[in-house]
Amino acid sequence: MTRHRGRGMASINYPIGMNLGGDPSQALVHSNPSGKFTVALSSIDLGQGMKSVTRQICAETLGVPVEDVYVDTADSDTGPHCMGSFASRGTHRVGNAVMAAAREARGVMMEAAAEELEVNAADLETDGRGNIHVKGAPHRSISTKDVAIAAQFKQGKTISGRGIFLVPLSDVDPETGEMSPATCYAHACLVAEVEVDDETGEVAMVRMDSAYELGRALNPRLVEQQLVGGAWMGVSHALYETPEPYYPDPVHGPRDFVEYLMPGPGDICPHDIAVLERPAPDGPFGAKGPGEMCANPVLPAVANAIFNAVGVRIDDLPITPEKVLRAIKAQGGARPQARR
Amino acid sequence: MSVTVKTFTSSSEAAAALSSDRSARYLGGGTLVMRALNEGDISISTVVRANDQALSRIDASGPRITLGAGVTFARILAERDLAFLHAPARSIGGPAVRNMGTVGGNLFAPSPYGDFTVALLALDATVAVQGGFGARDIPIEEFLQSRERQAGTLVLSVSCTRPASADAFRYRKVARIKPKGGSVITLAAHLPISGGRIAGARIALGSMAPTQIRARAAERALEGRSLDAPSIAAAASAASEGTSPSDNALGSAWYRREIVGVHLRRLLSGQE
Amino acid sequence: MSKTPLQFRHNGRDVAIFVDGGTNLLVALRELIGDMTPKFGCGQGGCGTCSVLVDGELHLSCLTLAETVAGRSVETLDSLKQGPNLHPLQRAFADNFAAQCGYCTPGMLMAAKALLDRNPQPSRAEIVEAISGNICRCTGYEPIINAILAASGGRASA
Amino acid sequence: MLELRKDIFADERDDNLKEIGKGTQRQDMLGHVTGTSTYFGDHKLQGMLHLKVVRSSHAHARLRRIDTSDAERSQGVRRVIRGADVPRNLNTLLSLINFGKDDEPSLAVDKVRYNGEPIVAIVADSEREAFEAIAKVRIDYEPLPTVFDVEDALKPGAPVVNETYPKNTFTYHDVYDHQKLRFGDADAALATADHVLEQRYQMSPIEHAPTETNGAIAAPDTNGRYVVYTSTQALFFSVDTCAKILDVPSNTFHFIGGTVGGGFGGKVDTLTEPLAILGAMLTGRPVRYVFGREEEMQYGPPRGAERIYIKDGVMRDGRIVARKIRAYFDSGAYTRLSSYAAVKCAAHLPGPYTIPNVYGDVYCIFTNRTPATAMRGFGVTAMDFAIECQMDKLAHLVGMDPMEFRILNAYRDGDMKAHRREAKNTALIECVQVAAEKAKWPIREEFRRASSRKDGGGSRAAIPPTPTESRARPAAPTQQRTTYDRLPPTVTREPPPPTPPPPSPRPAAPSHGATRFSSVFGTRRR
Repeated sequence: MTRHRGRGMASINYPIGMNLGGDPSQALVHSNPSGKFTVALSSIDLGQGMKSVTRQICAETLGVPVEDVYVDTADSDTGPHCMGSFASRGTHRVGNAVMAAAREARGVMMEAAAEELEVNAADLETDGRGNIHVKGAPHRSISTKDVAIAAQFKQGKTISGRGIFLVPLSDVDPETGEMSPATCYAHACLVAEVEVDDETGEVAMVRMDSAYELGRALNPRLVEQQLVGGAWMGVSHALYETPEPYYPDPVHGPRDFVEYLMPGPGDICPHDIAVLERPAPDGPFGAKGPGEMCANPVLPAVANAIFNAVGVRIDDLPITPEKVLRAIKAQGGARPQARR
Repeated sequence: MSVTVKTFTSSSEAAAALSSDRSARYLGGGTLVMRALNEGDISISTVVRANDQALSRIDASGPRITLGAGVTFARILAERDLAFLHAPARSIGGPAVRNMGTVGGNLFAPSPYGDFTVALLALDATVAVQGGFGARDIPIEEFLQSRERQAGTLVLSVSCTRPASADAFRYRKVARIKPKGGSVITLAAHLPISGGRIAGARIALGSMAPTQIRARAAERALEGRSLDAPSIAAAASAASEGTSPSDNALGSAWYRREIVGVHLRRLLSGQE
Repeated sequence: MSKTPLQFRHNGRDVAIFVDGGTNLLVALRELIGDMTPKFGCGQGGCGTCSVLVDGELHLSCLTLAETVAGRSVETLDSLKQGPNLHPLQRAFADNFAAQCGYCTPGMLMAAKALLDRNPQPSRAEIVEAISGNICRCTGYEPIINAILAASGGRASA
Repeated sequence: MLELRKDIFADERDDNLKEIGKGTQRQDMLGHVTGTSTYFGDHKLQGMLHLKVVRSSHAHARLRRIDTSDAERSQGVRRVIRGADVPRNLNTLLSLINFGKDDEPSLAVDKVRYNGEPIVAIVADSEREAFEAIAKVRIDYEPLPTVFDVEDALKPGAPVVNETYPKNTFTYHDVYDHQKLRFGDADAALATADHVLEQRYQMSPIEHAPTETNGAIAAPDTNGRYVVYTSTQALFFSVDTCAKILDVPSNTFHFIGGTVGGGFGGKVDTLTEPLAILGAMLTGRPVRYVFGREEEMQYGPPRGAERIYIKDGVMRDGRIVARKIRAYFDSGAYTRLSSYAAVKCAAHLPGPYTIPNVYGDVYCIFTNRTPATAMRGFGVTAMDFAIECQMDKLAHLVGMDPMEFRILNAYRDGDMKAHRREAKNTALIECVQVAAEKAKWPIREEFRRASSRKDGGGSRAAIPPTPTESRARPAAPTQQRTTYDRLPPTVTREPPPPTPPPPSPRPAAPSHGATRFSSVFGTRRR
């Protein structure tokens, strides 16, 4: 028997937004004369889905279909300031800014509709399909397109809104570290199962099961993208990656994708994910941010699974076959722990 | 100054152009020369090509096979008569690299590349080269040892004897990344059996020395014996003898020495 | 500086350009023809983002000396979409959310097309092999494998 | 496979929403699958020049002489840019939020501090010509001693990497070489714990490896402005950084980006924009500066290495009573963002657990390697690795199931966290429960019934007495004021408790055979 299976777990939390706050983001929302909306941002979509998630937030807040919203980013001449796409701040900070801008735009839209329908704006609601109607009287209705035309050409109103979201900067006490680092936290727990070859030290992923609490999954498909891809990156960090394979000695740095090791499509394993939603009081629709924290539980879960499989603790990342093999040899062979 | 591309219809003209110009490099599949140019290697100012059909010829009909230097790995994989070379060919790059990379280029690929050459070394291949002084055949081991001095010569083809059976030739590339990764170590073993005994054992290793090398101690442990657990164990324990692996981004010298015997044992005993 | 004339078929259309010595096909496509679908990822042959089909075979355009495609047919991602209709692979990639930053997507799609053109019903292992020269840093590969399975009529599950 | 567990915390949510919660297709998907999404590099400009940099071949060296005369005469070269050409050739990224001192030149002038540091930029008609000119730049180096290990860098007599920070540490609050976290009396609690476990953890650097490398294209525009296509992750961060370095108003620039081929934190540092713009300013032509892959891997900033020491006190029943942590962030030769990560890391201690005594010192250290920067999970990833490996060892030590051990120690609503804010909206316990269920990992009924919303607060909400450390405060701040020192520090008022007796050294006898721990292991106190 040279291959041993083991399971390990880890649980984590992760702060949402730039540590200590002080990281504003702004958004502008405006309607064209046909009742189609543009969100202008300077935020960056690196693949995480910034454009898509802010689009849904805007549509939901305005009460219009998502197809009627387009997110335009990033242009420093047209998009208002944003601190940037990092620190899990996109959904939370930018999302809130978009929500605020969309709320303001919605206010104008409802006022304009009220004028057309000759009712009080407070008595109106949107149907999410592009119409505004009197509560309880759906036949007294006007399309957002007609509202936009009326606002622009008849009433002389701009259906637009400005939004900013800022968590005020926290001080840090030099002596105790007392501070307000974040307003909300995402959570996760992950179980990794590995197979360890005790003659070569090679570790293969067998499967992962996880639970992530994210406030709210604004778009479950985008969340799934982050969690699946992020867990892959976690495996990669755990077992493969570094530009300094002999750190702290800086020699033999990889120069290409053959030398820089990341798991290939043949190294991946099944991953079953559960998503929990405990809304953050200050998140847009309760949302936190899944983008960064998704990788974090994987690293220790894999290390703990290796211990369970062969009884060695590797406390140096990445956990290369060499480190595993050295530890097994120092221990005098694999010592599988109780199966979990 | 941009690069000058010289294209010839015959390999001898190309060889002449290559040997007369220190800044000239022969362009095969492009995986080495084009990369060097992309990365700003200004020592190359002339790229030499040859459209000679002979360079891409495969002769796989008889007991001795010949592969033109320009034969790609994808073409080897498409050739049923070359089944014994499919494992090493498949271990090179991804599909695009296999469509481009050539047998001749692989002979020059620096570590951690050059896996196909490990197979050729175990097969006692002969390399046909054309230099400034005409064509000649060089045993592959000699070719590899003098590779630095072969820069001005053009490889025309490689030939080797077909293994007597599928079992007689085995190949394994140990990579961290699946299905495509750089070699931690690469092993190839040619074990002709005569009267139940191994006669002419050849074991070649990649990434165990500055160039591909033969594991002569392991060969000796098998020579004249039958392929059984004791002889395999003896070969495995001798596998690292005479090797001089180095540290690189894919693994350390220590690790390579530790696992070469394990993988040789697994290869010879047919284990995963 | 001397330039070399070069003619080839680009996505079914004949093109004629002049290239500097040593120009690779990726630069020729992007800077001389204006087809921005193949991307630069490494210039080393390691990432596959620049993958194109040359006479139907998957090649890395960054490692292809432009002159070597004279008279040959080069297909890029730009050739997949027929009018308003997405190619089944493009549709499957979208349906399976198989792109995040999108930068590797053109190369992945060309690698997938090269596979399905020869092997319309590949196994999962064959798909894994077919995309093994392409790096994706976002998705973890699973959605890409599922998309190719789906496009070939296979089941999109692990 | 993703399952939405709507049943959990359902009472805290209104799910009556129309667009939120739907798996709507990405706005950018059609562009991605048709190859029409436009990245910075997809902008083709007439007469574009190419910029490449000459990088240091030494990790630490004085620059005696830089001779670019041959390079200037090299064919196709339009401009050679030296440090003196950069209007403000010293910057630190977080100066935009007034944190830290300018410590990094755009182009090195008299000294290089890491292998690969840019020294000279060449703007040429083609990449090939830029490469040819690079080979003609002659640099006379005087090699200096190097330091690569974070703890070596702290030793007396260690080479000074970055003269802005002569102790090789970032300066916090004008006075400290690290960020502190103090909550309760960890030493006293360690002295009375049933077991004490001290361990060392290490994470090597990690490269972001986005498929698109860092890059920018800058071109002169009308009205004396410059349009800049960029791969940045933080558009205005880059705009303002360029405005500072190039000493022009920020509206000189029109930055366009937003569709980026992966970042993961590696495109925050504004690596290419300042020189690309400067090249455009000096030549009047569009200039493109894009990293090659080897440049990206070796000289693009990585997630920095971290070394972490954890010393925990745990009781036989599984309660962790003290956690002491010392962490070193390897910032490389310059600060970039590591200074910020260290504070974030301090805030993260002791992980998502309620531990009544926590002590943390987090350092940002300078070494002669490529400067580090942000990456996915910045400041937390390595610490979570350390904490969660440690948690597994502690569970093993006290003979508890690791899931149950997490639930026992998990933070709950109303608990006081070590950075002295109440825990709210917590959900660690539920995540552990659901993960256990999914993995068919049995946990006992009492742990299945636990809740983040129950049994927190009360005595767990108290801020425990915390000993103060005596130190002489300087009369006046000697360094640039940062956002962190705008208020006078609040000093904890409780008097220090009597010094606990030093723990008696015991032989490190492993209580089980399987593990070899490096230092104090399983020392029983009772």
